[in-house]
Amino acid sequence: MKCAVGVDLGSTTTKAVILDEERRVLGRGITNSRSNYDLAVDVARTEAFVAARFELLRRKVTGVAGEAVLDRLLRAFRLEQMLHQLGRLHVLMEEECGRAVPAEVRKETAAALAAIFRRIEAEETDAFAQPEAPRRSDFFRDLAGSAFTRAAEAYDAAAFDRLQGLFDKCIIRAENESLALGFRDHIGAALERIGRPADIAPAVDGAVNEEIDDAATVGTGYGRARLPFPKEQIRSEILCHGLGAHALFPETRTVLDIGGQDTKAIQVDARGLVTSFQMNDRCAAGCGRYLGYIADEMNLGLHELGPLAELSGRPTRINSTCTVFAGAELRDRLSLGEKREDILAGLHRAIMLRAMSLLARSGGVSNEFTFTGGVARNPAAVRALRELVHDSYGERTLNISADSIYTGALGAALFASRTAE
Amino acid sequence: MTTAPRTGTPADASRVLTAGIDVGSSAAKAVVLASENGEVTVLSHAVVRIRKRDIAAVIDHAFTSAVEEAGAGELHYVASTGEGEDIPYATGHFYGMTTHARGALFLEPRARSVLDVGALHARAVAMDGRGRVLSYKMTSQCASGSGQFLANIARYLGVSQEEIGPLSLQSASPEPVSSICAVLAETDVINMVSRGIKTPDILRGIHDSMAGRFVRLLRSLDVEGVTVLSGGLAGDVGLQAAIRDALSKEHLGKTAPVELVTHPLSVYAGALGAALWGAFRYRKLDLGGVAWTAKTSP
Amino acid sequence: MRLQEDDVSKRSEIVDWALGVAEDLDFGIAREWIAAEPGRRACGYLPVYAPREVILGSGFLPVGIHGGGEHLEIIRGDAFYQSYICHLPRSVIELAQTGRLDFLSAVLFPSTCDVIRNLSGMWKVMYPGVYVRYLDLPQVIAEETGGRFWREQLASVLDDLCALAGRHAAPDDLREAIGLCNESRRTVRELYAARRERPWSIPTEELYVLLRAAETVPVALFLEKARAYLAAAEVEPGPKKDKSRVIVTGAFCEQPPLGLIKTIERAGCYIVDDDFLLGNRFLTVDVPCDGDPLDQLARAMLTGSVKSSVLFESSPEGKRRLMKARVEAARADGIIFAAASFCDPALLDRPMLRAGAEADGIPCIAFKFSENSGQFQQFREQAGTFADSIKLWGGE
Amino acid sequence: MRAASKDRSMELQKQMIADHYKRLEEAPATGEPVVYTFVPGNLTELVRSFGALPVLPEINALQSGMRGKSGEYIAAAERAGHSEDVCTYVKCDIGMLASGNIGPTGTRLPKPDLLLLSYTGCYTFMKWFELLREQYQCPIVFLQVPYQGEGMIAPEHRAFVVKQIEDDLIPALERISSRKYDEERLKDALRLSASSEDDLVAVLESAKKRPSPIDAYFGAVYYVGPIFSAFRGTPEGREYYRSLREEVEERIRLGLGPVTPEGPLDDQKYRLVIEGPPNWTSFRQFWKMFSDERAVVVASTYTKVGGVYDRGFRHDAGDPLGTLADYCCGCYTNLNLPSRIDLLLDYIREYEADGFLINSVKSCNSFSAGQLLMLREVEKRSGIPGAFIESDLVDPRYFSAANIKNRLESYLQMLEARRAATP
Repeated sequence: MKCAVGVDLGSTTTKAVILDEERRVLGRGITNSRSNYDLAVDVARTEAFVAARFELLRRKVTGVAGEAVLDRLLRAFRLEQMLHQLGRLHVLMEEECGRAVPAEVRKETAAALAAIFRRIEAEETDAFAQPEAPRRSDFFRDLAGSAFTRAAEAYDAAAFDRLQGLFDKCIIRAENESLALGFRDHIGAALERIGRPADIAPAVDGAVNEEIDDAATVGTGYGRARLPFPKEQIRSEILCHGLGAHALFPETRTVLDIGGQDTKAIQVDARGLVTSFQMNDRCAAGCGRYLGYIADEMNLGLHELGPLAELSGRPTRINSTCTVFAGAELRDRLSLGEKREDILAGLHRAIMLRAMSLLARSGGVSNEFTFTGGVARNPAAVRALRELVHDSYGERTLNISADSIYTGALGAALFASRTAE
Repeated sequence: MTTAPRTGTPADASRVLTAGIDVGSSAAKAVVLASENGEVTVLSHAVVRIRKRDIAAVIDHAFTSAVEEAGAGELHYVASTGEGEDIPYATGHFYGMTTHARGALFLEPRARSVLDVGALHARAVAMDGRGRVLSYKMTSQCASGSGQFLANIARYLGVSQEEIGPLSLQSASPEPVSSICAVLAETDVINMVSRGIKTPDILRGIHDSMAGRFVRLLRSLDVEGVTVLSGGLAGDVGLQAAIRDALSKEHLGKTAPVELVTHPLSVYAGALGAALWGAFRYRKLDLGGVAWTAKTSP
Repeated sequence: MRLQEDDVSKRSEIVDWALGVAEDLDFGIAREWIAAEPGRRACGYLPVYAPREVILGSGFLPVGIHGGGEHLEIIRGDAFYQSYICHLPRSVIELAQTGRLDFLSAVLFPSTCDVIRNLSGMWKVMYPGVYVRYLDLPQVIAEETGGRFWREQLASVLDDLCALAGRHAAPDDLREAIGLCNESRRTVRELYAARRERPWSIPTEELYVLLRAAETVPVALFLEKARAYLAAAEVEPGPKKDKSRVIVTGAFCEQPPLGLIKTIERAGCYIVDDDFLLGNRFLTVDVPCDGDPLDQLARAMLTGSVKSSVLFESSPEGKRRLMKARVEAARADGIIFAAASFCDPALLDRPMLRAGAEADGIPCIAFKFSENSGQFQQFREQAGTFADSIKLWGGE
Repeated sequence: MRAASKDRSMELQKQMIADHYKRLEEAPATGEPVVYTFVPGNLTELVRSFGALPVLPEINALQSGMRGKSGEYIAAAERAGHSEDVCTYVKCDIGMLASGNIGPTGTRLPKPDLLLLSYTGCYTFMKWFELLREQYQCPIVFLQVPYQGEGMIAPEHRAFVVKQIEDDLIPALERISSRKYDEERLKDALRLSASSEDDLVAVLESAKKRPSPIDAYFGAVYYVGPIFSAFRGTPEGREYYRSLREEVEERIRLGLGPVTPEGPLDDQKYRLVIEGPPNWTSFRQFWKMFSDERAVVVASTYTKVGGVYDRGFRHDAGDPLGTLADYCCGCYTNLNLPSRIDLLLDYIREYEADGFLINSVKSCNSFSAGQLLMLREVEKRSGIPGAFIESDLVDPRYFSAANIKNRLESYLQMLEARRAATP
């Protein structure tokens, strides 16, 4: 089948969206942009095509088999991918251990590594065994990172620092290798793992062989200039976010997108065409990365921040929105005995205050309003935004889609599907 | 711990024991000094990293370990500096630039300025031959070029704090960092990696951009002669080299180029300065008695 | 003895009252005053100087708009200004956009700088219902040119306001207003003199909130509170501390957060002279109540206005000599140049003033703040180091 | 053929400037008095009628910016205690002074015999000359020029300026030149001014044609050079504008567009109106961003800072001092915000622009404070979206090419999408 692909190469994450001929979303893929854009694009596309094939599979077997079976297959597939990556990371760290770790502690370090990776693999397999999959990060770096740190804490400080050092060194290498993570690479093993249920096995084999032809691709986002596409296949992220938000919520007239290092306020008309926009300049204060620093500072996953802030009774007033100072301010206030959740709530509000002035500059919130970008997944950020918009513009419909992080890529895919015609 | 009432005079009044406690944003440092007819000896020094722990506890830890190592049963003056304003057992507080100037002068008598670089601040202080602050300049409320920023990049590159300096020294062709904002600069760095720039060149690029800022600070003070690098980043040999290069390139100093020196105790410059000023005040105000005795410690 | 306790409690009462008024972003007292009688109106003015006499003389309550301070959260205001423009106009617009200035039927924008000048045009666009007037202060001091020009300005403002109030401009109303303003300026001078003599008994954070309150309440009410405060400060002097005496200058338009004033005085300094809210003592002389009041006001402006960054310095030595004169008058040990970030008047003047001061061997430091600065560590370090050096080397 | 015809006026301008700076260098020897003054409200005809030579610090500053010198000059001024927050023209000028006062053509600039402040539509000018007075210890004449706060020149304000010219300026010029005020010489100069002004307006308004034969921003900053600086009311000035007008009329005849640094721009995709001064340190790079997208500027407000001639004002020999007063009060940054908004709206309509863009410079609050409201008002009243970009006059640290390019591209793609959607 013919399909259109949109790629959004952001400063922290890279997203891909695939549309079928009816411009229905066939698959989405995301990865952290890491330090190799071409690779990031490949990974995101691969992920999107994996999702696309699962979607095709789903369309085939609905009626024949239940959703549950497919979900299980998908989780099995993710597990296979994860184990594959962990295996590679382990190898890299063993090599580095042999190279960098002083001889006298090399053996014990290697042993510790083996034990830690055994433990992580066990954890992953157990997690798979659970009926419910917990909400977790999309990125191998985060998943492996938190699991590794948890396991490494069992060792004394010196060993811990050594292990953590090895991890920091090798994770970037692991990320920058192109590993075989495609549908065809792991679907077989995944199918075995769930015991080849008769009601989907044939369909799966079908899906493996199904041809998907990406007729047209359009790229956008912070790094779009680096995409190996001709000029006419590149669109400004402003236009893509406008069109994408319009596709998700046709009544939208205002779009706020908070990405890793830029914030955009966009006004669109009834056709999804951008009528005005504002974006931050020169300084990343109040952007998504800000929360990244806070998460690092607190040793939390990015996705854990919001829920914690939600517990706050009275948010602290935060002064500096300089991303790098955020960590310091957090420490100061903690030492003053302020509650973690109150400070976090304050930080979320501070970010949204910055966004509010961009919104106002772009023309305010006169009508239905859509919040997109990575930060839109954060409940505390959404709450702060909801309050502020209500206070300054009155009752407004605020749309947030679970897939809002894909809005730019969706817009790009829509542009692609137009050029395809 | 509480301040003891000043009772009697110590056995040997000519020998004054003082402690200096310097509380920074990432670590607390403490020193104990003995000064006797003009002779100053460093009896002990201790540094404890804060690492998300209760600061008061960290301070006590640094102070008590310094005192124990010095084997000091009593102190005539406990001087705080940096964030240490509220230490209950401190006799007096001196502000950061006052103490870094004095401490730097103690470590390097030829010094007429000090460059104090910490996790979140950088400041240049010019002083006279007695450690009196003549002028200063500090970076603004933006973390660009701060130690924290360097630490984040290093973490991303998988380089440990200790490795930063040595790696940076290996750089053949440093890669300039353009952005003003630390976060945007971080993206620059990510792009560098994607363009296959070597880690040493990236680190040196950052060191150079930091050095550029610091030298501009020094330049704005028109400093001459010798400057001491103090604060948390004083030990970073890559940064030292970058600053030396920048100093020679910028032709700082009207007669001879400004010379950057470091000292194994550079990290303690603030604490040393506080302890020295403590002794100075103890004599100037003729306080007599002791400010603190081991009996009153926890 | 009893009396003394009363005075002590009286003093803290006054300070609490002043703090409440100074931080009241809804201008409650001004609103009450208007509501008290039908037909009452208020006329706002921005820093630095506006002729309160003319406002009072046309029956309006003068209300100084000195920004939203540290407690106002800026949501709409930032949308009107780029990052490189000072903070005051953002918070002023925030106040207006949140309806907090809707009780003003007129607003005057003096020629303090281009930002406030352009704000007058923005006001015309955004609030067509309000009387908006840009007021060019006289920059040339000859009677024939500057004098005539300023008199024309005053006359037209007076006529416009009177027309707005549906009354005729009466010289006697204006004379009465002049008398009241003379009285108020004398009291401000007294307060400053008292602090200069006994800075330990009149902390600047108290003096400041009292004068900040004065900007938005009827003159009589201010006079009552100020006199009571002076009396109380006499009786209850407070402990004298070993601190250095400093002049804080450069904060005449956008006002420093109270926390900054406290920080400076807690870091070992007594502020013995400043230019906060400079408009309230912009005229250094009493304006004669006889003769033609507008002539008198114009003449006082030409001959008796304080040296400041908003008026052209006609004397070639003026900038170089100014700080030495102020230091001697206040018997200060040093100068803190505290300017609002991106404040053209203060920051463009600073190199001239500082060069002059340092040529006379006066210790100086300089930093920038904004009305909503929340972290004072940098200021504490600098003021503290300044105080340290005077503490350690004082008397040399 | 195009190159040749283009060159003539450029050559003339080059020559005029070279001669002028040469003459300035020799002034201390020849004894010709030197008057420093600013572009807006400059009284060139009057100054020259006393045989004095004008020096315009802003022009020197922007030239330093274009020659890549401003960075070091600004750094020098900031080392001397000037804040990073304030106008970079001032710091560039003071830094240049500290570095030997070598002008744009490599010749040394003479000390002023008089600092003539004849415009107060920019607050910074007042401080600039207070600062220069500290350096030069020379007399200042300060003419207060009332702002058009009420959107018009009040008769008493006009009279106020005339009186200052009579009482303060003319005597001062007589002192430094030891010449008597000669009204006939002034009138002759004013006649020359008026004719150059006619030609300039014809050139600027040629942008109403399609394709536009000129770029009314990047190109026009060169066109206004002579009339905004030392050459208004001079024969060589008039000569320049005559030949410039001929060249432009020739281009109209041939249906040609302007020649940009990237070559001719005949096929024009977007017609834009621009508010605010350009960035000088990356001037060509900035221009290229527009020409790459085939965008031509058809009208700009910056080319009116030295006089809003296209709204009808001409220097009038019939009322020499009155016309000078009107001129001072009438310059663009002396107009209040509502008037500036109206002017932008008129330009968008008269020049049939597809869009408008505000280049907001950090240095100049006189321009920049309020531009975000202007943006909103013009969008609301014209129904055309605007773009907003931030840079600076001569501070290389404040030109972020990537950001500006991204904004401009997004904006033009947006205009294109709207155009495609609305038949």
